[in-house]
Amino acid sequence: MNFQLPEIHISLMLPELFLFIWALLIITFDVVTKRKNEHTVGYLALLGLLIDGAILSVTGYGSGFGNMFFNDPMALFFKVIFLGSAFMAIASSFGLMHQKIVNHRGEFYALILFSTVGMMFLSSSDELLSLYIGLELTTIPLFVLAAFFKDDRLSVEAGMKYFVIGAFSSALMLYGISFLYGLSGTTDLVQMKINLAITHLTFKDIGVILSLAVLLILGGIGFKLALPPFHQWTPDVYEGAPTPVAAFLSVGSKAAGLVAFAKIFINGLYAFYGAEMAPNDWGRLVGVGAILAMIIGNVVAIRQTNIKRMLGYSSIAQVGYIMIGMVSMNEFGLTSVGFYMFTYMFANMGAFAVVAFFEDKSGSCQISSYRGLSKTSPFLATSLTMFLLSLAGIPPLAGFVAKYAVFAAAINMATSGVAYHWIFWLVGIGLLTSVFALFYYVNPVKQMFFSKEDSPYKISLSAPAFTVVLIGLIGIVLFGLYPDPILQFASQISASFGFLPH
Amino acid sequence: MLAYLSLAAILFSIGMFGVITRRNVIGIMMSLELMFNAVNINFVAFNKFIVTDSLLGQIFSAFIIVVAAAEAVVGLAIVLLLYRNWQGINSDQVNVMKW
Amino acid sequence: MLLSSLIFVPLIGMIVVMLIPKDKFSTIRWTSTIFSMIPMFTSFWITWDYFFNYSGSAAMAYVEGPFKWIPSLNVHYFLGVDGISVPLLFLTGLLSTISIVASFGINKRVKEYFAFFLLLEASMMGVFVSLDFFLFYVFWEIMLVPMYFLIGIWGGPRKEYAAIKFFLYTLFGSIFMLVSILIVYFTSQPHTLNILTLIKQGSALPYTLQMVCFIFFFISFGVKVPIWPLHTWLPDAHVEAPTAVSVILAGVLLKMGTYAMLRISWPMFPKALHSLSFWIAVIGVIAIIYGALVSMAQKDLKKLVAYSSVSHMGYCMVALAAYTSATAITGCMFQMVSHGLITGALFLLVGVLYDRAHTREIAVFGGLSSKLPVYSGIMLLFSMAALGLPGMSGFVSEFMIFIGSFGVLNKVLVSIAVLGVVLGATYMLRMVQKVFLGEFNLERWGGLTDINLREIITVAPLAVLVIAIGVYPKPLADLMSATIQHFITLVVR
Amino acid sequence: MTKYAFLIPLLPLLAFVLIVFFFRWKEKLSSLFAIAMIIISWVMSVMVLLETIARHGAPYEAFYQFINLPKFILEIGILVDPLTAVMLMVVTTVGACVEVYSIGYMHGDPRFSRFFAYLSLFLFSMLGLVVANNFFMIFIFWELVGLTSYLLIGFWFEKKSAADACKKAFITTRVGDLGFLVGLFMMGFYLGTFNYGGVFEKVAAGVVPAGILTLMAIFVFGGAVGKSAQFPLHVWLPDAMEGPTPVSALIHAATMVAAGVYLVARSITLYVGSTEASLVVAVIGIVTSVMAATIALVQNDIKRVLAYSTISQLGYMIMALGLYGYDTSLGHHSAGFYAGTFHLMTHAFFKGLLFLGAGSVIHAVHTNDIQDMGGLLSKTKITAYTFMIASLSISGIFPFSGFWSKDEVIASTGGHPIFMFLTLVVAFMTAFYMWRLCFLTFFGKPRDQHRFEHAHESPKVMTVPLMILAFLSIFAGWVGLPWLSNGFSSFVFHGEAYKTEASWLMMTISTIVAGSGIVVAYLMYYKKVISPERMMERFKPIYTLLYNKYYFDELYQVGVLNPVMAFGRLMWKFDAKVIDGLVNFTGWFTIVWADIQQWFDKWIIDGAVNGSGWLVRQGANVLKFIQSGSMQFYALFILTGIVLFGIFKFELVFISYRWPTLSIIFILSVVLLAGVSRMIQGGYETNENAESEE
Repeated sequence: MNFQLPEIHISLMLPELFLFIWALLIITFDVVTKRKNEHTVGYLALLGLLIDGAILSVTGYGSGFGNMFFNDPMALFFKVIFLGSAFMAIASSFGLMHQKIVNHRGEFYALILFSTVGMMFLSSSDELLSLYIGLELTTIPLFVLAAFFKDDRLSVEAGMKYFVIGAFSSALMLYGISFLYGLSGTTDLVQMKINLAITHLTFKDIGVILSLAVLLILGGIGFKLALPPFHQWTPDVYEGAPTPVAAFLSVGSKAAGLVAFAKIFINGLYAFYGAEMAPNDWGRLVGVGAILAMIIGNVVAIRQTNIKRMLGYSSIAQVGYIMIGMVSMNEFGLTSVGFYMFTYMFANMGAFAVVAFFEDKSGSCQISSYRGLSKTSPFLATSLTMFLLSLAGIPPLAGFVAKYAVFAAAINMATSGVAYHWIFWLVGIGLLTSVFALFYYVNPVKQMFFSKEDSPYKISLSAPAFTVVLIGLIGIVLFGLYPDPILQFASQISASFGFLPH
Repeated sequence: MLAYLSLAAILFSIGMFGVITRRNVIGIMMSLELMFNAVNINFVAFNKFIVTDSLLGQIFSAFIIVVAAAEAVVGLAIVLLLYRNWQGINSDQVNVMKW
Repeated sequence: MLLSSLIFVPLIGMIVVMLIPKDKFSTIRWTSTIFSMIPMFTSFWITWDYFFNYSGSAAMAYVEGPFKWIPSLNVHYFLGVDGISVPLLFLTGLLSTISIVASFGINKRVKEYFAFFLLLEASMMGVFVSLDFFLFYVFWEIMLVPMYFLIGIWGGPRKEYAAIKFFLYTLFGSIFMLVSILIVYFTSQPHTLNILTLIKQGSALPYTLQMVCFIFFFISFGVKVPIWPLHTWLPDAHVEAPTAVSVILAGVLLKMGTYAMLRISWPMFPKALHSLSFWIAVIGVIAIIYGALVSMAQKDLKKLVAYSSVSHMGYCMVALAAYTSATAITGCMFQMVSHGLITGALFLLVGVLYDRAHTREIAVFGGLSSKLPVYSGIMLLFSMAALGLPGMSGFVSEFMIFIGSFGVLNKVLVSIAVLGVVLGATYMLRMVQKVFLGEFNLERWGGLTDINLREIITVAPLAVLVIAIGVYPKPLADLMSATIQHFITLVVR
Repeated sequence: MTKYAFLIPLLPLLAFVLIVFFFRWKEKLSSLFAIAMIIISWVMSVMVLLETIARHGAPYEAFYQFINLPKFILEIGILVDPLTAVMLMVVTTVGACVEVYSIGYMHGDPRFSRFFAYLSLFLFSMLGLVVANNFFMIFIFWELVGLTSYLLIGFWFEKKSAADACKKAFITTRVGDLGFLVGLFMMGFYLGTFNYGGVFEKVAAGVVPAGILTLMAIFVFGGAVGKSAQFPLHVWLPDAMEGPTPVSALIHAATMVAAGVYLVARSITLYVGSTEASLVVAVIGIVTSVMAATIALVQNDIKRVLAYSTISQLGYMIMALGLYGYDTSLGHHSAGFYAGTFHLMTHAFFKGLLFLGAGSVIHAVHTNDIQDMGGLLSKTKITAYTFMIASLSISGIFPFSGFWSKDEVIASTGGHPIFMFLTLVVAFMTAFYMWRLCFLTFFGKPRDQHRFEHAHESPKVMTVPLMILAFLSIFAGWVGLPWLSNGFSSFVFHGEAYKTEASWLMMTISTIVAGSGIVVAYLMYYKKVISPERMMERFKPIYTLLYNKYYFDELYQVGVLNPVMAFGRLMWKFDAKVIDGLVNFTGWFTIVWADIQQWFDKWIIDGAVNGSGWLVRQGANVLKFIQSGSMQFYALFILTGIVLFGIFKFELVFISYRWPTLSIIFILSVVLLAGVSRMIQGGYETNENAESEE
């Protein structure tokens, strides 16, 4: 037992630290100024995120705290997504400040920022302990945010459900992690991979325990991802939670889950992926999950009448598509996942933002209440249409390129050998269900455009709201027509892992 | 060591059972704590018997205790809200949103 | 630049139209007319120039690119045309402008209508000129969106159903195409999405893989054509769509399916084609007979024309099955062009009648010849063209298809297909008789007015072309002969 | 002049175009222009004929390429040989007469100009057909003839009968064209060319196997059957008289029906090459002839009688041509070809005359029914006399032109006793019914006094053409006098010229037969020695059968039209319901599936499955249960998931590339699509319900 103080490299953690401090400042500011101006805090939070983005851009790669904190392209890429989704969530929540949240504005924003910090921390950790901490730091503020409307039964119910299921699944995951720790003797992911391979070669009979660990961890992360069969909280929580929070959940939290998944399963358990490791092969399990996700998400969404629930189911389905990219673990798989998540951020945040503005004005989330919106608020209607079409994967919007990339990765893997032919099933079901998906995605479009009478609501957008919608639109159009920079950036993720086939 | 692991497994199972069957939300939270503690036992046992050259497992369990406490705080707050809105903390009531 | 302008001028037009204030109807109309006329004249010029300078060889003309577009996905911006695509470009340019002029009567949400229409034109042009799979797919899909809105907003009583049905069917087909594209992409060495390169390599693929890809492509293109069991979107979409959109649907969209078969799946998977050609012919023959029989039972004028499209595209499928015969393939191209012209005109004319009478039911009319002589004359002309009367383009194409496929396919099968000629005459004449001949109901239809000048202007070019091709088809055949020769060498590998 | 023969068809086309686009509003100009054009054509035809005679029948050919494909060249061209020259002459002559006649007949019609436009188009088509130099081109004009006949028969489209008749004519002939088309495909496939010269050369050289040649010849003959109204496609011709009478004259005399005979004559080489095909042709010819003649015996409509007489005469020609092919293929010498073409020519003149005369009569009394006429001789002298000249000619009375040609037809049956007998029977019947017509129309007492009073002779423009045609009816046949060494037979021939010889015996027999026919008619309808009513009573069943034209129309209605229409409706139903069928199946399937679920899980009690749902809706209902809203249930579900995943160890078997699987995918995808479309349809139809359910 010889201790050696590791190099710290605190500058690597600068964005997280800054954001943390900024969040604290916001709470303080809110208390100090006695909540005079309803929007000041919000603008401050946005400012903080912008500054943080600037800091992020100058933070380099490298590792600190004895490999517990590790900045790699993946971390950087996903941090951009976290910041972006937090920015859009905050910007689209200005309408709430007006009526529903009067007394806790500072906390609201600060909690979002805290959660963002947790996500960023999570994406930088290369070690199970810090990963767990990051995950919890992400989740706990979200419990609170989900239940933020204290007098609204639905919101409280959402918070309660989210809390119970979240804690339950995190316990499951911890249990799994403890087995991994026991099998490998370390929590460092890279070291763990090596140790596990050695133990596996030495003792053939650890398979059962390992399988158990994999299953339990899958359960824990599947909760974050809303991957069936761990998905059921999603629609309920989305429906009950404040709309911007639901948006943030659907993008930020999901991206965090993806990072954790990539870290543990791809970086850590990669050796146990593949045909030769059939008993411990987690790829097919995830594949089945993805299939369930696409079927359940797309089919159930068809019957929804509440647009937030519909988007909830749609997000379940989207996870299915993302997971297709994840299980096709070639050089392109992670790239496509990264790119998918990136475009998904724009489209989904945009769609939720529009829903939020509409809800602020009309108080309704029913799809039928969107009737005739294209005549009174053409910009909003057109934007929502484009977001939904992007989610459905219609070219030339970014969602299409993302889907294309995911399926390309999958087919590349599937054609690479007979052992991977099962991936064809994923592709087939993914594509088929994407046809079903179109049906519910165009349902609001139909209401907005095809109806004869005018909508009773005329929605004028405030500046931040307009910004959010515009960012979303630019994102899906620009990265649909010119996705190359992002794809290049995303391709560094798998390059940084460096051990994938081909 | 097997004994420790078995204990942990039993505790964990009891916790899971409790989460699924308890009707009282407080009971559910207690069951959750049981599950966390089972994990802690696991970590400590592994640290004691297998990975003897570092204290990582014990540190991990310390962190878990802290996080679990934080979670309990948030959880109890939400339970309070629940009580305020439903005048009760029966988990079966909380199913307004479904389908 | 020429080919790019075909795509981008309508797009610019769309943006310009969107910037015009929405109550300036006539400005919007004329702006979009001008922006659709530019590509029309460009496509005319391309046809002219191609005929004199490039038609001697099968090489792609006016090639642009390949420029790198998305290097990470190996996607390029690559355009070019040959003898197969030039006539269809011509058709697209012409029909788009005609349709836009024909939709001057639209006065509900005018701005959106024309913006969508220009987007539609751009995507159709894109499909016919792109030589990169990704690009091709993108245009193929983009087109669905304006089409969905055009049917859904400006359509008839069951518009929503028709629109979503069209959308879902085509999307359903497209996913098969996507899978095949990716499979082909990853089996090529080095990986490429260049259609021309893939065609060269395609025949080297293993038989089973060819089969898979071929069938997948066949389904996806077949939905557009539409081949027989996948045709049920067509009557709904055609009937519910506004007139001009029906014209585009019948005139251009259906051709995209057969065009894609000629361009992509046929030369790329020759082995699969050899084994399946008989079944393709069977599907074609079924479509011919089935479409004709169903048209015969129709009570709605537009539905009759719609089902006749199923029948007419069946001829194309028969010709495509007889892929070794240059005559049949030329006939197929002729049929595509002539069906575009004839059916387009028929839809326009049905629209003219509908605008006045507000009904399309065959049974309520009768004896219109006496009150609307010019209209009836023009309608009669196109009906005759549709049933394959010599001297008009439909005859030339049908004749070539039959004579080409007779030597290659099962002779009994082709003879059955010839029955379609009689059935075609039957349903067309039945319609003409019920609507235009017989006694005129003066009380009910006394107020009908004859076709006006704008409407005549929209159908006149079509009539001229139909007769011109029917009387002197040689230039059109020469235009594509080299390409088709090359095509034959590709499919017979 | 022959070089410019292509102008002969083009001039009427010019007339058509100019009238339609420019002269439409000026009736006088339209009609005069059309007539001027056809007269110029006629002049040119005469010159072409003379030049051809001067060339001793050497053919002249010129063409341009219509379309050229690697293995195939389609061309458009002209071929002037004796047959063509004669036909040009006949068509333009009759055409010119008819057009002039129409000025009078159509006077006052609201669509006067249009009528002349159509007539010009009709003549253009027919002349084009005649000058064609290949089978492809003949087919083009063949169809155009069909179109224009459609327009002309349906000229008075307000009448339902006219509208029906024109459709019937077009579709019936189209059925025949189907055969022609298939014959063409075979020609194209086996011979690789459509040019007359090329085809005949190759056929003569024996390129084609005998069976194929027979099939080809029969298919080509199918076209002639349709156009020349041969059995069993003769039903359209009698109805075609719904058109204006000049049109009937044109159709029956020179244009449409002549086209079929012309086609057979033109492609006679095919029949010479195939004994069986010729036999078919000959048999169809004689059957048609007898059948039509018998029907004509009892009809009361003047134009209908004439129509059946046309069918009968056409059967003659066809039979003659068929017998020629039969005899020649067996190496015998035959007059058939010469007889057929000769009769075609003479028939054109006297049948044209008959129809124009009938038109004149109708113009006078405004009825078609001969029962309402009688004694018109005194009122309409020119019409009556010319009509009777034509009747004598068609009956084959010396020395009218019909005599000479009919004589040759009978001569061509030499060596075939049955044919000869039937031919003579037909000749007898022809004489009988023609003169029945004459006696009932022009002689005796007027049976409808009112009509008789108002009857009047037609104007000059109508009678002059009658007289011209009467002249031709008498003398046109003289070009084929058996004593002429350079007569018709040495001009129009196939292979080697037929040496005509006057067979006195034949002439005598045929004259006696024809004469006896006239005498019987005279006895029955003029002298009333034999009562027609008694005959009618005695042979009641036969009379009814004949009067109803052997029930062909009804047979086709019941046997062909109704089934096709019913089938079409069935198909449409199928189209609408195929989806339903598939969907019902999937619905049934999902219900079963849901039952299993029910058994599997006791919580599903009701609501989830009530049998109404479809695939997706059912699936959604099951999922509805899963999404129960209880968080503890969610936790349980998570656990269950983990356990199930644990159990999930079996290998997924991916489809191997085999193609039964693929076809299953194809079918499944169709089913799925159907299901989806059905579902969304249901969604739209029950949208209101669905929303109120929630």
